[in-house]
Amino acid sequence: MEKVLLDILGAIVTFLVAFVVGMTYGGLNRKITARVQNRKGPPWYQNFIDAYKLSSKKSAIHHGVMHHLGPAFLMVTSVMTLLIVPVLSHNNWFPNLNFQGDLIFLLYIMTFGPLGMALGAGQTGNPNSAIGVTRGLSMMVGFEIPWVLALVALMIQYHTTSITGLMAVQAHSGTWLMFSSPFAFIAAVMALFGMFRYSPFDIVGAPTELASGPIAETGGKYLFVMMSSGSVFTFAKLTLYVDLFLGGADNLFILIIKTFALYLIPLLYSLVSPRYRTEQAIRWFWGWPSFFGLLAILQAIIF
Amino acid sequence: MEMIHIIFLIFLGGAVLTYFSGKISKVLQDIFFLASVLVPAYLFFAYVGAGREATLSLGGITLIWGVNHFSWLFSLIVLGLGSMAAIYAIGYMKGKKRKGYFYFNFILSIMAMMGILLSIDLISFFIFWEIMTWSSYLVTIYNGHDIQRIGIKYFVFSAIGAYAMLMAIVIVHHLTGSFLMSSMINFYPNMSLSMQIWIPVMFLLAFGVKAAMMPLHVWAPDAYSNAPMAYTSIFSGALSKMGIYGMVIVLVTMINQIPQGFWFREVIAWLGGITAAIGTLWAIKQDDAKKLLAYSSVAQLGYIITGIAIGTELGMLAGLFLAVMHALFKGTLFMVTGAIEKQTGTTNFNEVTGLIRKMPWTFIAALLSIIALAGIPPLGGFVGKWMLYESLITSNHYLLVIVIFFSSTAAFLYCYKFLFGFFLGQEEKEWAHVKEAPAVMVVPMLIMAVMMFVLGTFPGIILKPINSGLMDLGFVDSFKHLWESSVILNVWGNHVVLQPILYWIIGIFVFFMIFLTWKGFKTTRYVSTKDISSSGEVPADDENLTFSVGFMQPFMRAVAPAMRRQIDKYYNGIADGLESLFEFIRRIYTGNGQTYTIYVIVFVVIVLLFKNILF
Amino acid sequence: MMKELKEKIVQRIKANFADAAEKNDFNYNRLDFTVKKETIPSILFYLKDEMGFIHLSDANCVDWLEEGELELVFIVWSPKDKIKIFVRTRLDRDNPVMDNLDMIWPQLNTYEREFREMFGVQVTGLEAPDEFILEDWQGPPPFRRDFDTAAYAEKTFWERPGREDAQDVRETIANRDGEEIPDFAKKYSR
Amino acid sequence: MVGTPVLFIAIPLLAAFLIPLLGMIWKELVRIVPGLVLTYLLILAVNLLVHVLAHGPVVEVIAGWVPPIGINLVFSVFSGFLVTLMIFLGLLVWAYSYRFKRNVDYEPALKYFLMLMMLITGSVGIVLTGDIFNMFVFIEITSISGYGLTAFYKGRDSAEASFKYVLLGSVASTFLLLAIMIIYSQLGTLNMADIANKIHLMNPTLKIVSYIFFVTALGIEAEIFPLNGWAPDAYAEAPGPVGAAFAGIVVKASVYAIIRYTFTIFDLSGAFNFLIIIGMITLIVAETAAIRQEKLKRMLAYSSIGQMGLVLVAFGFGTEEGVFAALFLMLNHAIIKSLLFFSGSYLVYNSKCKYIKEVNGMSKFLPVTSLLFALGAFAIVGLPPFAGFWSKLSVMTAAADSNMILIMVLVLMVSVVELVYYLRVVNRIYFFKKETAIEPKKPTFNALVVMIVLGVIILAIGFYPDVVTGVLHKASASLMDKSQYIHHVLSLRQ
Amino acid sequence: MVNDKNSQKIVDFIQNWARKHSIWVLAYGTGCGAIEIPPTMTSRYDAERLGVRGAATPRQADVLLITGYLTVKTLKRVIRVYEQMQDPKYVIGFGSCTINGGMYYDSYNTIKVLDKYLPVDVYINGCMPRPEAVLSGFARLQKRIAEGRANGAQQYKDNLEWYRANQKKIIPNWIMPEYNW
Repeated sequence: MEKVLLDILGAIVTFLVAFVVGMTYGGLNRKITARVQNRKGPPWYQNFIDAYKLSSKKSAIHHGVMHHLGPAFLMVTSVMTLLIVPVLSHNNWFPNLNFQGDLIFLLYIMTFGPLGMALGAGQTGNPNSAIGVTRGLSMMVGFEIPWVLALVALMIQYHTTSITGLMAVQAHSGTWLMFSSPFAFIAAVMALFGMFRYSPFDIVGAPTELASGPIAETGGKYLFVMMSSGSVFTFAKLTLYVDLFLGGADNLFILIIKTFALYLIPLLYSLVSPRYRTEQAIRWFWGWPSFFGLLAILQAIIF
Repeated sequence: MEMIHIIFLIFLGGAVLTYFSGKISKVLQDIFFLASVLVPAYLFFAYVGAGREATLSLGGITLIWGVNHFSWLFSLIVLGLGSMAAIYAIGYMKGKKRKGYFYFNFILSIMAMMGILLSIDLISFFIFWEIMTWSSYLVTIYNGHDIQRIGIKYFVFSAIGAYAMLMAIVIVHHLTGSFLMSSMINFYPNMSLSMQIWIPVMFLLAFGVKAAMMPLHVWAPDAYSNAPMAYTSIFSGALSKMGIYGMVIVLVTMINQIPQGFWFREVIAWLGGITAAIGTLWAIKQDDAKKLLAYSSVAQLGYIITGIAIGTELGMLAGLFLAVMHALFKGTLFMVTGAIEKQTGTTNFNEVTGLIRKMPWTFIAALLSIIALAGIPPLGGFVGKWMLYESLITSNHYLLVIVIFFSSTAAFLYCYKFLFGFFLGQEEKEWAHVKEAPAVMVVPMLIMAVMMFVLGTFPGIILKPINSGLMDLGFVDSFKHLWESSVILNVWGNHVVLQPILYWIIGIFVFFMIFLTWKGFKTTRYVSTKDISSSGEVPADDENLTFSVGFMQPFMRAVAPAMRRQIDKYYNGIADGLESLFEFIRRIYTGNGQTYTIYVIVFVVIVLLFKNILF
Repeated sequence: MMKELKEKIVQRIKANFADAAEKNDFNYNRLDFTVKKETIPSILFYLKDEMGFIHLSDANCVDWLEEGELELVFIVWSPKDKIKIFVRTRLDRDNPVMDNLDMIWPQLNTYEREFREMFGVQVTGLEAPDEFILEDWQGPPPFRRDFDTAAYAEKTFWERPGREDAQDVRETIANRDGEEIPDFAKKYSR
Repeated sequence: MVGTPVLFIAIPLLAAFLIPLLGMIWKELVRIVPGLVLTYLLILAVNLLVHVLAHGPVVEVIAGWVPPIGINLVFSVFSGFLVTLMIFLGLLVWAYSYRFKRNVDYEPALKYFLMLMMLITGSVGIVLTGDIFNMFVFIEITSISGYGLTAFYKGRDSAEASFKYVLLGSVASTFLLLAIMIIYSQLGTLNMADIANKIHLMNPTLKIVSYIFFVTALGIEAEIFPLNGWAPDAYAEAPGPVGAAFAGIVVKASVYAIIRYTFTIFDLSGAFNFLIIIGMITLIVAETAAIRQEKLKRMLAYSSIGQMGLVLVAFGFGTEEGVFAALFLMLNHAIIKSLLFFSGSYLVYNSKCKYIKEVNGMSKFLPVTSLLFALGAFAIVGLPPFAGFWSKLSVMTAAADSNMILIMVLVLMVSVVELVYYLRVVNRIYFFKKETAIEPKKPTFNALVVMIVLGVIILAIGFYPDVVTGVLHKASASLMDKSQYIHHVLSLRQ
Repeated sequence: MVNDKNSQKIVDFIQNWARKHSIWVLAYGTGCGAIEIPPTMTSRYDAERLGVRGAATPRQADVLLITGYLTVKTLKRVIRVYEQMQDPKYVIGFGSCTINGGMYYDSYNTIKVLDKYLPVDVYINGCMPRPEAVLSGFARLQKRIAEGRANGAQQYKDNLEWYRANQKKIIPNWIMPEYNW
């Protein structure tokens, strides 16, 4: 019982950290984008203000139960991902659910939320939402291929399907997997572009074309939950990448440096890229990223 | 008179009684129908355990029936799903024509499947196999004359498979002098190499047809989608598993005995993987729910085939677990489709929308099955998928795992399409009158949905019989070593404890559910799906705003090159070529007496010319 | 060259349509015919099918209030000859009726809806929704010259007070907000 | 009451001649007498068969001349089984056509039953006789009544069909006579057992030539490709029950003759392979031709030819298992094909051209007939648990035991073709909408009874094949035992 | 705790502060004014530094920016969009046309006084207002929000009948769903 309580406490702490860091990254994203575009840009805490404003909206509408619960589905995914990914290597404040966190489990739980949210978006009856959802799901099939290729390469190279196992490998050998399995890293990072849905892969929620797609009917507290979930998920994904490829982190400071460095890659790429159509995006993912993924598997088999 | 005899007699007598009682009273017919499915099911589970045998001597051949743990597992699928589908069928068939015909074949199918599972000798195996084929064929063409071609395609494929099996059986009989399966298996290593290859190939042809394995799957989408839905749920859920059952026996007990077996299994595993990918891609393209589910069945059977073709313990566990799960969720999904067909009269996604508020229970069943189908935790499908990936990776099938994963991810597309097409989207005026399906249809669906949930948390419930079945086939006990009641492990020692995951998922979900519902509860309101932000436009009542035509267009464009080639076309080409050849042969009979006389003379001359060679 | 061509076209049309009153004093590549209402479909068909005037540039309506007539003008263009022809006809203003012509050029459908809505021309046989641009329109056809736009607007929509004397609002605003009007701006204020 | 084999020839022949006379007394007697005669014969045959099963073959000498000089009749298990089957089918055909053309007038019925009795007489005679010239006579009797029955409707088409039959039949007679002449010139005897005893003395070339002539002549009657040009037309144009009679009686007798020549009389080593080859070709050509037919009876005719091809293949294995399979196949074919002809002719009763498409949607009007037709179709393609399955299984087993893998593949592939065309018809009956304005004809009571009896037999054999397998095993054993046959016949000399 | 007046004040203050600094704008580009929005948002004037940001749909938006004249036909849509927005919400009338009809003062189909139909919180005058003016308008709106005076939505809710009457006067065929909160 005590363990469960501690777990819950740890989960709350982790959630808060992830929320703050993720929101900050979102704000920094806007700031950096503005600076690149020669603007002053909003303050770095702009996302917090937006989130608070959304949560304090006096009214909200929904189109039915699934729409009502869609954000909850999304949140489950974010939090579960966060809880399964080991945040810090040796720290009792983040005990989480490290049950030898399994990569395959992660791959599937990460699709739970999008599907739930897609159901919510579907129930709105807004055609734009449905179009956005189909684009999002299609794109997901696109980037999952290099991502899985990279993960399978890691799994077969190091004979483990758990994140902690891979972290242990890095701790033991002293080299980050990013250097010992470079192709897997490249493929995984390219897949990350798709996961973040930043430009050029932002056709899912194209604001002017689709009226922001899946969330077209969502406002107020629902949007708030989605926004926080997105922030948490951003942090969780970045932490996962850091754990897998960058050797994990011993304390929060290093973690933030590493995650932010990683975050800059898709962010900066997005700033100089126009938008792909869905099928172009899918083919892009099945092109070079998958090629690197196959190279990674080859490397894993040979070495 | 063994209990097995009694069970078969009840099936047979029940089928006939059901057929004829329809002339007296429809209610009586329903009662007879239910009884002749449920009573044998009860008798089987209550009185027939592993090790029971019964014999019957026919035509100089002794037919032997018996149960082992492995066939007991499949009997669970057949009778469990069969009972559910039977209850469902009562509601589904209400008010339809030719009920007796349907019930008769339904019962016979179940009897045939049980017969296949209980058969110890090959002849009764074949007999029941053929009975299963024709009874399912008769149900497939239940819906009328438009599907004559489809039915014949199904029957021809089945017949080719079955005849290949018959050949194998008689060759085995020639070689061993016995029709017993065990003697075939024991004699297998002593056969010549060509026989070692051909006999499994011929068996696999039969099983591959039923299990809809590429490239023998072309009948499946049409047949599954055109049979009445109450039947399709066992057609896809249980009947296809007979192919899996046979495959397991052939692959595990026979092929494993020879060194070349590795390549065999490799080929089958890849065929399974390709089946999964192709089935998934085609499922995404479909606009009709039945078609979609049919292709999806093909894809899911591909996973199962891959799992059992890998042949490791974990692979077998995965394949068989997925087989059970597939029976559950695909059975439910076909029932859902049937319920919607019953209530609305169509199953086309482009026509039906927004039923979620009209058919909530059906939606819940569909949602749970879809989550299980997609392999998303915490439902049962995930456990199977997890084991499948683990087994693929640990047995060094690196590219296959990518293929499987691709199809599994792409499956989300059709999963979503199914849910969206029927339940979500605009609530159109056209369907305002739709009511929830009657309880007799909804309850079986919900029972199965709950089963999926339970199996996701406690996979041990079903892994236990699977394990004992596998031990019957010669595998070592994998309890504690690969699985526990709610834990699954892999050979590297990584394990997933499913219960805490479930609790966490439910806990977080409930928390945010409460958060969303409670926060500003009074100002949260429901608005109709006509009240959407479509650039300020107010859609009229009869204006259909639902987006469903060309639903997955972008994805289809991306994969268009892969879908240009259809195996169907090649088969059609062969069929057309044969028909014209037959037409040519037919023209030998010119209808002219003089020609015929010339034939006689020519025959005599030719035979006389070649007499030294002939005699 | 151009003159000969135009002459030829005029001859052909005169030969076929006796009532076509021609006005041919333009220097440009332009011809002008006025015909009776009944001749309109046949002449348009003839121009399109026989003489290569396959393009409909415009169709318009002119309100001749003083003469009590509405004039329809169809402008067709021949890409081959590079000549445009105005075909005019007059309708009775009190009872303007014309035949549906969108089988000649489908795009005429749109113009006909405009005639109907803006000029009150009855187009017999036109299949199109009733409303074109004006939703919920209650007044008379607004493009007729006897339609008093200002009066209608005044009657239907509110007028903001202060508008009528056309006074410069900037001073008011400046006063209200305590701002100084810059020197350069003062010359614009009255 | 154990009769003698001669009764099987004498009684129906007598009845055939008496029918016109009796008809003068009371017209209805024309219809009744054949039935009584056939019933009596059936009882006789069953009794004799039981006797033969217990005590060995009965050989009867006609007119006191002992073999090899005189004519003898042999009622072994094999021939007895076939005789019983034929008479049983004859009875069914009679029962089916009892009210046949009743309302027209007396003359057709007279001719019909007369010729039917002659047909049965001839066929039974072929099977029972032990003398090759006598066999020739019986074949002529059979053929001539066959010509008459084919031309029964007196239309242009039936006359043409009958003429083709006559044409080929006369060719057959010629070849048969030639063959008999060769044998008689070489061996100086016409008795089968005697020939079999002396066959090694014969000039090998002439032996082969005579065998070829025999097979050609009998092959025309037994519908072997390419000698069977008459058959589709004759089946299609003759009345429905006659088709059944052809398939169940005439063809069986001819096949019996071929088998008797191949197994007992000649000792040619290549003959079995020859049977397999021509049987295989017949099977393939007939079944593939059947799939493209537009007329129902024509389709059934081709199917019947194909089945006979399969029977020859099974005989061609030359093993006891093969013979057993062939006999089983003959039995099933006789029963099932009769059912198909019986029910099929009601499905297209009133249509002019008997097109397959005219059976569309008949199940609504003729439920029982349709069901029985479907049962027959399922049974003949060999689906368990119907009768056809067991014969197919035994054919396959026999083939496997003879190591004839290629034959198995071909036979099974052809079975798929067979399946397709039968299913097409069944689907049309059940699932197509009735388009043509043809008025369906309700089957008469006696026809219905006959069809149901056949259906019950099919189901009985299917569910419990042991009812016939015992007899069949004995029959095949008796055929295989050549020396016993010779011994039984020639022992009468002493 | 929420009932406590002082704490309510604090909460209000924080909420208004957040609302003030996070303005999501739905620009309803009915007239020529739409062309002034891109410069306002992009590098030259950069409205995002004030927290102003475009919203794609009315469900997410805080401010409805009506850029230019409204015909009867577009008014219908604008009312619809406004009613779909979530509370609290504000309206900015942009350009002379929304104030008094501007150059369309005597047009037969253009409404001239927007605040008869929708509760306008801030008007930005000019024909066209330049981006500076737009920014000034946003600043004014922020000021009003911070002071708690930007209560157009409340006003609309309270006087719904009056607004409805006005709207229905020029839109006789009223087919829109009722505004139900």
